[in-house]
Amino acid sequence: MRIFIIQRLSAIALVVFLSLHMIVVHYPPGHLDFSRVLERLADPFWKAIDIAFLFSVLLHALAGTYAVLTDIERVTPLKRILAGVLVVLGIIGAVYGTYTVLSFQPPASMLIVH
Amino acid sequence: MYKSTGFISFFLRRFTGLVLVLYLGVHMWVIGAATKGAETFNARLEVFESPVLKILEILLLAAVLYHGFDGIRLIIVHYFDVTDYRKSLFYAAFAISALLTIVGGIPLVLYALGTL
Amino acid sequence: MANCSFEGQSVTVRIQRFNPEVDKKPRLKEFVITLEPGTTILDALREIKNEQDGSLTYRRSCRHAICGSCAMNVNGKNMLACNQPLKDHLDRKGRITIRPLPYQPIIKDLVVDRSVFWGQYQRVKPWLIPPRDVPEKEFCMSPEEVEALKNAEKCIMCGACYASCQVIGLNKRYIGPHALLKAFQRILDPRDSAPGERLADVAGDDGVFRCHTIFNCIDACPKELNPTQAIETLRKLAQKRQAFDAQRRERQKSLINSAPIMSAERPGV
Amino acid sequence: MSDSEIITHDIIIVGAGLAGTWAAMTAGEEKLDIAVLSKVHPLRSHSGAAQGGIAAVLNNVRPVEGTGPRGPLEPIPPGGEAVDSLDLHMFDTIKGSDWLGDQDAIEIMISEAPEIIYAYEHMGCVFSRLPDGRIAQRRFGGHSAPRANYSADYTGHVLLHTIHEQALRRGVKFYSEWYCMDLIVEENICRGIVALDILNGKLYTMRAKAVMFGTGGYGRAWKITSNALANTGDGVAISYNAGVPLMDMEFVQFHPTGLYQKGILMTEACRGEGGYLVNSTDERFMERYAPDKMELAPRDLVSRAEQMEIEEGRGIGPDSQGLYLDMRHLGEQKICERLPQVRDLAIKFAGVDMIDAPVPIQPTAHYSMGGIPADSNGQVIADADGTHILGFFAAGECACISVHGANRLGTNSLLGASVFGRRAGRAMAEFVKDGADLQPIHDDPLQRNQERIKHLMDGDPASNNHESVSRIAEELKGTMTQNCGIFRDEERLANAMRKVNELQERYKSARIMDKSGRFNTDLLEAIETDHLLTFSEVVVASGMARTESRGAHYRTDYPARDDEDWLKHTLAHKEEDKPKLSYKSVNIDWEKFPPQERKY
Ligand SMILES: Cc1cc2nc3c(=O)[nH]c(=O)nc-3n(C[C@H](O)[C@H](O)[C@H](O)COP(=O)(O)OP(=O)(O)OC[C@H]3O[C@@H](n4cnc5c(N)ncnc54)[C@H](O)[C@@H]3O)c2cc1C
Ligand code: HEM
Ligand code: SF4
Ligand code: F3S
Ligand code: FES
Repeated sequence: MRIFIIQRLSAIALVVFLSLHMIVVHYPPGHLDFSRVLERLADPFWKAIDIAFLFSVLLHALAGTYAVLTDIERVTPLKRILAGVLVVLGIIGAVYGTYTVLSFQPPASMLIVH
Repeated sequence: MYKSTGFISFFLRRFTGLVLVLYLGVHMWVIGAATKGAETFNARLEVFESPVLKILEILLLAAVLYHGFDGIRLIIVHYFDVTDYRKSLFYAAFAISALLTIVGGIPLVLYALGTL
Repeated sequence: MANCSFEGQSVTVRIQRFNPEVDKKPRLKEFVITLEPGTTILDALREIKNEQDGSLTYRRSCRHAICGSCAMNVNGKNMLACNQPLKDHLDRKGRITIRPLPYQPIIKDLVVDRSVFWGQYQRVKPWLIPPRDVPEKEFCMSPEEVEALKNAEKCIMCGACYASCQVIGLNKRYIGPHALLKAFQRILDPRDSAPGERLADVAGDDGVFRCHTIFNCIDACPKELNPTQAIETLRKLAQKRQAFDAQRRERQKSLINSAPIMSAERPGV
Repeated sequence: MSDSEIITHDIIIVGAGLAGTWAAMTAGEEKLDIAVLSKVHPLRSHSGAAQGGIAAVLNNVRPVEGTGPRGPLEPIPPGGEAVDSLDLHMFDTIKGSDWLGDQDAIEIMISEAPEIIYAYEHMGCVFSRLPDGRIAQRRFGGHSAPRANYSADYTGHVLLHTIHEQALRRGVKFYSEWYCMDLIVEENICRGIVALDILNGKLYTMRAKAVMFGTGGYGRAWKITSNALANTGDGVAISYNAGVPLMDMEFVQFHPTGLYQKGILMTEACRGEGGYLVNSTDERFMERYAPDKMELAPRDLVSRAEQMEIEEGRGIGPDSQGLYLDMRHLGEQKICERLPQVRDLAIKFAGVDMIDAPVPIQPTAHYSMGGIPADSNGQVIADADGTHILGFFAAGECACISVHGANRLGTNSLLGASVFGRRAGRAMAEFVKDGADLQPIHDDPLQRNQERIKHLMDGDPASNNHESVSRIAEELKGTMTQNCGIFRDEERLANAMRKVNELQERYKSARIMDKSGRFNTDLLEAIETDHLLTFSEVVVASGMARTESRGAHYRTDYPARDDEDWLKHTLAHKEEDKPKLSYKSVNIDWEKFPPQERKY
């Protein structure tokens, strides 16, 4: 039940975030680079949104993977291990992703590029 | 496997879901380059800006769209008593995602052609 | 669909044969029969068994869609053999292909081992658990309460739904649409006194949340029942289990109080 | 096919229809070790096919005043005056039975009826209801008040599922898809049965302190029948072979409305709800046969009227053997609400939607009044004096407790199966608790049945002419329909007897095609055909002897009822391969319900 609810709630969140993401980031398709991303992410509000997006997509993706795998009968006995692995993956993903988002700072490196 | 529209929708949803998870991994790795500085980031991103991969991105777009609309369809079924319209709902989700894939695909193709 | 042009002519019935004691793997065998008007698929099987090959094995009893014995897979779809005119299922060349229900071990030819299917049926405790005190006469269920059961009591346990659900194909621990429909019937019945426990069970790992809304079960059901909607209802109720349970207790009190009470502990109740 | 394994239980019940399951559930309350055998999965038992309803006097509805016997019904308001009574139900049943029913048993059945209905309701049975929540009731043929309690038109289905579930709840052990082949009775004491595990073809001796048969009816001996393919009268034939007599076997009910050429039942509720019967000249012919009750006269009468119309050339269809059941005036809503299943059946099997066309029908073999003689506790008796066959019980359609006499009223049989199933369950539990013991078996029944199977597989070694079992069965059904059907006479019955004997002879050199042990339905059908032949002989012999017309047994050469000579039950014992007939008196309350002329 919990997985199911997580899956639906994150899905609803994703509808919003993903649409936003596609419209803002990827359209119109043009050359994408650090600076363009940075322009947007300079605003902490956008950072927050991206982090929320990241969390919901991770929840959704990992819950989804869990659902897909536990549907297979042979995996059922291993579901605790599987859940553990996925949670760890999730935490790594979340930390790494947050770190990524936060690293879009206008730091020295950027000044060097331009 | 028992063949039916139900199965097609289920299979596509699963398949696209898993493809998206894999993509998510790759995507995070690419963006993750930002932690190593703008240069690495741009370099890694550059790979994905190649025309071939841009065309492949259409498939990705199709996957996201289908998976998303199919997901919305399911959520509608959960909260409204609409099982009688199950076939129409599936066709609708499929049609909308196909349409949007085309709409969204054109700029991608143009872009790919442009950079060629 | 209806192809009347074969009436009076010979048609080909392809049947999957398999006896695991002697055969390595299933094979299709062709039989040719003459299509009489009004022949059902079951009639065709009977004719083949009586006239051509007595070893052809299938289950049947009532031959009018009420006992649930004869569900099988015809041209890839699950249905009852006894209420389907043969002519509706012939292809342009006058052929029909009959296989056993999928996802279950084959005992012989079209007979499958349903033990897991029945096991799931028993697992949801298909019986009503009446309250300790019952009225002297009937419980006066309201028309809305009867309506809410959605005719689930019509289910003949034919298994057409079960064997069409891909989740069953993947995982036999899944309770399955037939048993979840039964659970639904019990949970929604105001006379049942254990809806909370039932909801807890079907909300578990193998229950309603394992269903991926594939809808095959609705399409396969010969009784036009709707296991998917039943599952959706249970999913919603499972999320407010305690409240539902409390509400049921209240309702039951009023059901019993509206009529003279007697203790349930009498024989036959 | 060997392994002589022995299985032991306190009580073994053969048959998982309403009768068998009620018995199992009731005895199951006593913490005894109970097993139920069924040749089909219990939920596939034929009880589930019953459509119309189950009778009991509840007084929930009444006809709207001043609208006559076929007018609309309305709920009786709380405290309103009752229109129905136990006595009325009894009288209807006795009259329906043409006074051949045993009135003590009838009284028991009818007075336990309301309680049985409430028990079903409390166990979760989904009945159709009145707006205020009480159980709805409808009219049925031969009943003078609306007392058929129903669940749309799949009443038997919900009853069977309800009771099966409750038996599971009480931990009854079901041997599903086991076939009972033989009954072991020595010196009037029942010692067990021989059964075949259909799945792997193994034979077992099953011993028990008490054995009960609830094996259902024998309608499959007729060509046009409403009965399931499994209703081959196994229990009846097996008992007969084991030396138990059979009672009143000549009484076989033909239902007036089987689907034309298919025999599939269009429930009597069709007429109960107001349907008409019409012949080829568009006439409601029942006006001439039962001006008062019209279509709702009892079944024997209506079927005879139909057959008369057919024989006088007013039938419909290619062979003029059909008539019409016209439901159109009831309107779509009523049909869809009350008769959804039969509407669907007519669409599927006859291509007719009863909402806008009349349904072609014809009389169909439906119910077996005769069977294993038993008293009102299901205790089987061995002779006219009521000597018990110790440890052997029977209830349901296979039994002849004689509540239905010469003709059963619709909805009374689900009731009978339930009431007497329950009583038999109680009686068995008492019998076992009173110290009944497992009895030794001297004979070797296992061996006998192994040979029986082997013989069918190998055929007659002395002859190379191998008969086809299905052909024998077909010919039997043909002759029974033609010569032992609705109208009978000396000559037809003699023909039938000759044919049955010929077929019995031919059966000896029958050989089956499937030689495997696993799920061998070819073998089962062969054994079932053997059983058909066995009891058909008794039906014909009993019918030939009874030179009167009573209830469902109608002799054109003796068209009148003859209470002087024939107000008695027929008992048939197996003797040197010929049934030996004797007679048993009918239990009648001469004060209250003396025989009268039967007119509707
Ligand atoms: C189409 C139809 C409609 C009917 N409608 C009504 C109605 O509306 N109202 C009414 O009151 N009555 C109705 N009846 C009659 C009623 O259904 C039956 O009389 C009643 O159900 C019989 O119940 P039973 O328990 O005796 O036997 P069944 O339900 O027939 O059960 C027989 C059981 O015995 C088992 N069995 C038989 N032989 C063997 C064997 N050799 N070995 C192992 N197991 C065996 C079978 O598997 C089965 O479980 C109808 C009958 C028919 C045919
Ligand atoms: C608009 C966005 C999305 C919506 C509305 C959505 C909706 C859903 C829903 C409702 C399910 C549950 C299906 C089920 O239980 O049968 C699901 C499953 C899944 N989703 Fe998404 N999703 C979206 C985006 C994504 C993305 C971006 C990913 C990948 C990163 C993803 C990966 C998955 C996976 C792996 C599953 C499990 C597959 C399955 O159960 O069939 N989804 N999605
Ligand atoms: S729900 Fe329908 S398909 Fe499934 S077992 Fe019941 S009747 Fe058969
Ligand atoms: S087919 Fe299976 S997945 Fe759910 S909707 Fe039906 S049970
Ligand atoms: S034979 Fe009973 S459902 Fe088909």
